[in-house]
Amino acid sequence: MKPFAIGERELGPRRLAIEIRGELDMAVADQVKARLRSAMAENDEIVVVLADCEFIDSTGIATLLLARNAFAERDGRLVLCEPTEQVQRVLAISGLTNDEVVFDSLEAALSRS
Amino acid sequence: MKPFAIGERELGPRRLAIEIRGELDMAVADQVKARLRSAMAENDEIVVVLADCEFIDSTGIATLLLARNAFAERDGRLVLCEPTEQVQRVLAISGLTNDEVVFDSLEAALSRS
Amino acid sequence: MRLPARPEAIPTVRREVELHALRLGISDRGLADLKTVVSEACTNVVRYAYEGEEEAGPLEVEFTPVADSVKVVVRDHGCGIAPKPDADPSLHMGLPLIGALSSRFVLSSERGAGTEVEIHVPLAGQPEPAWVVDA
Amino acid sequence: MRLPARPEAIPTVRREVELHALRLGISDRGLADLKTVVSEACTNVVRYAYEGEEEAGPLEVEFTPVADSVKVVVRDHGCGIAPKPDADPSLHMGLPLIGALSSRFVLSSERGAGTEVEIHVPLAGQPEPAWVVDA
Ligand SMILES: Nc1ncnc2c1ncn2[C@@H]1O[C@H](COP(=O)(O)OP(=O)(O)O)[C@@H](O)[C@H]1O
Ligand SMILES: Nc1ncnc2c1ncn2[C@@H]1O[C@H](COP(=O)(O)OP(=O)(O)O)[C@@H](O)[C@H]1O
Repeated sequence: MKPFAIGERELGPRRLAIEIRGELDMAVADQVKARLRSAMAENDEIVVVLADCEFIDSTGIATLLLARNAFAERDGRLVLCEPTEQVQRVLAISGLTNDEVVFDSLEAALSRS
Repeated sequence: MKPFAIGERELGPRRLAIEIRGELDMAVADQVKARLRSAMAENDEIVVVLADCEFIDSTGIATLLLARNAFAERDGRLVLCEPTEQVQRVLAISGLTNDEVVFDSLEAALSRS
Repeated sequence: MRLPARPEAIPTVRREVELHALRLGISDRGLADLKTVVSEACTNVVRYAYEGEEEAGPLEVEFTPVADSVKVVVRDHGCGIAPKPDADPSLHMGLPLIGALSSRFVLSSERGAGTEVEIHVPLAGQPEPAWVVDA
Repeated sequence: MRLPARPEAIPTVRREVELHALRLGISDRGLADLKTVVSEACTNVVRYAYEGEEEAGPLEVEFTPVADSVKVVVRDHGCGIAPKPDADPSLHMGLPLIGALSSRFVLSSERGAGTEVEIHVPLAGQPEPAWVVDA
């Protein structure tokens, strides 16, 4: 199990990748929320990279989607990419994968923007 | 038990009272939705009078509140008044009575506009 | 009682349950609560249980007096509790209202086989929950 | 297992349940499903069961192997299932996910006394539901 961590990587002007490592649940949701909030203040596009996110539950998904909705209201774009198997499964069962929200790769996420 | 019916009463220019009689549930939700939609097209303020609404469930409440939200987006105002005991109880338990949504009387509903 | 799970079944079940409960001398509040929880449980069956199937499957309802309460069982042979991403928007108040207006309830869901909810409503009705009294 | 119902209890319970399940030779998918349903049930206890109380009450978890499945019971002694108008916004996916990722579950709620959910997860994990396969 990877310990929880949030990484950031600039992708270009006002474009940021946020990498979630470990497990995204209620125990860390406030940290993620705060980090997304400050990232949203300084960017127009955010890609949340989930390649090292080993676990998510509905609270974790809600944290990402509520940020996405708030960002969209001021024309920001937040998408997810590279979900691990458990994350992909929970997103699919929740009916959240046919939206323009989840992408296989960072490239795919960016090319749609 | 009163049979289901929807009545209308003009309260002034672009101001309408809609009276719900009988039981508001999934069996009649589409009728109510359609009636509210056309009323919303022709008014700026709608008061839904529930004095003769003997029963409501969460589907009935959702029908009214979703119309209210859609109307609010184009600056319309939809409020409820004169809930019967069962309606008041369900609204209260759902946490919907402290909003500026439900009023004891038609006069109170209008005086707040 | 066994009816096709269609919207018009919901008031029919409420009516039937009301007749039974009145014979037991239920209070006004108890009756209001009973009708509300029955309506919520039946609506879930109509709305969710057979989603995507060509024909509406059965909605089954049983009514049993138990001491100072009535027990109502609402059952379907549908998909079991599952996410319904394509359903109409709802307030998500169905089960919470059933919980608030009953003394206890038991929900059993079997994947692909159906859902059953057993609800106990006191003839006297539930007291108001604290957050309503406070308001 | 009995812990105070606070957010940090949720990963602790997942970890503990994972250790038990691995000893039973659970599949990767079964383990993922098990962790998800346990996380949803525990989150509900942390978020809702003791809302408005000064101190977090207990979160109780039991784990039992049953044939080709594991049975997990998550219990609280809180308010019982009820509307939570002041709660943070949620996706309302907790129970639906529990239903989709288990073979069956039973939820028992007693007003003012608490909630218990008993969840059965096959060691092999659930197949994908039809609407995911179709997509
Ligand atoms: N009889 C059923 N069959 C299948 N799924 C159900 C059934 N009842 C409830 N559900 C699922 O459980 C969720 C929660 O139920 P409830 O709180 O009553 O919902 P709502 O108020 O959103 O209709 C529903 O949104 C639906 O996904
Ligand atoms: N342990 C519990 N104690 C009290 N209320 C609960 C509990 N679990 C669930 N609830 C209530 O039941 C509702 C439905 O549960 P769930 O589908 O898991 O919800 P959500 O995904 O919205 O958190 C919750 O919104 C809450 O009102």
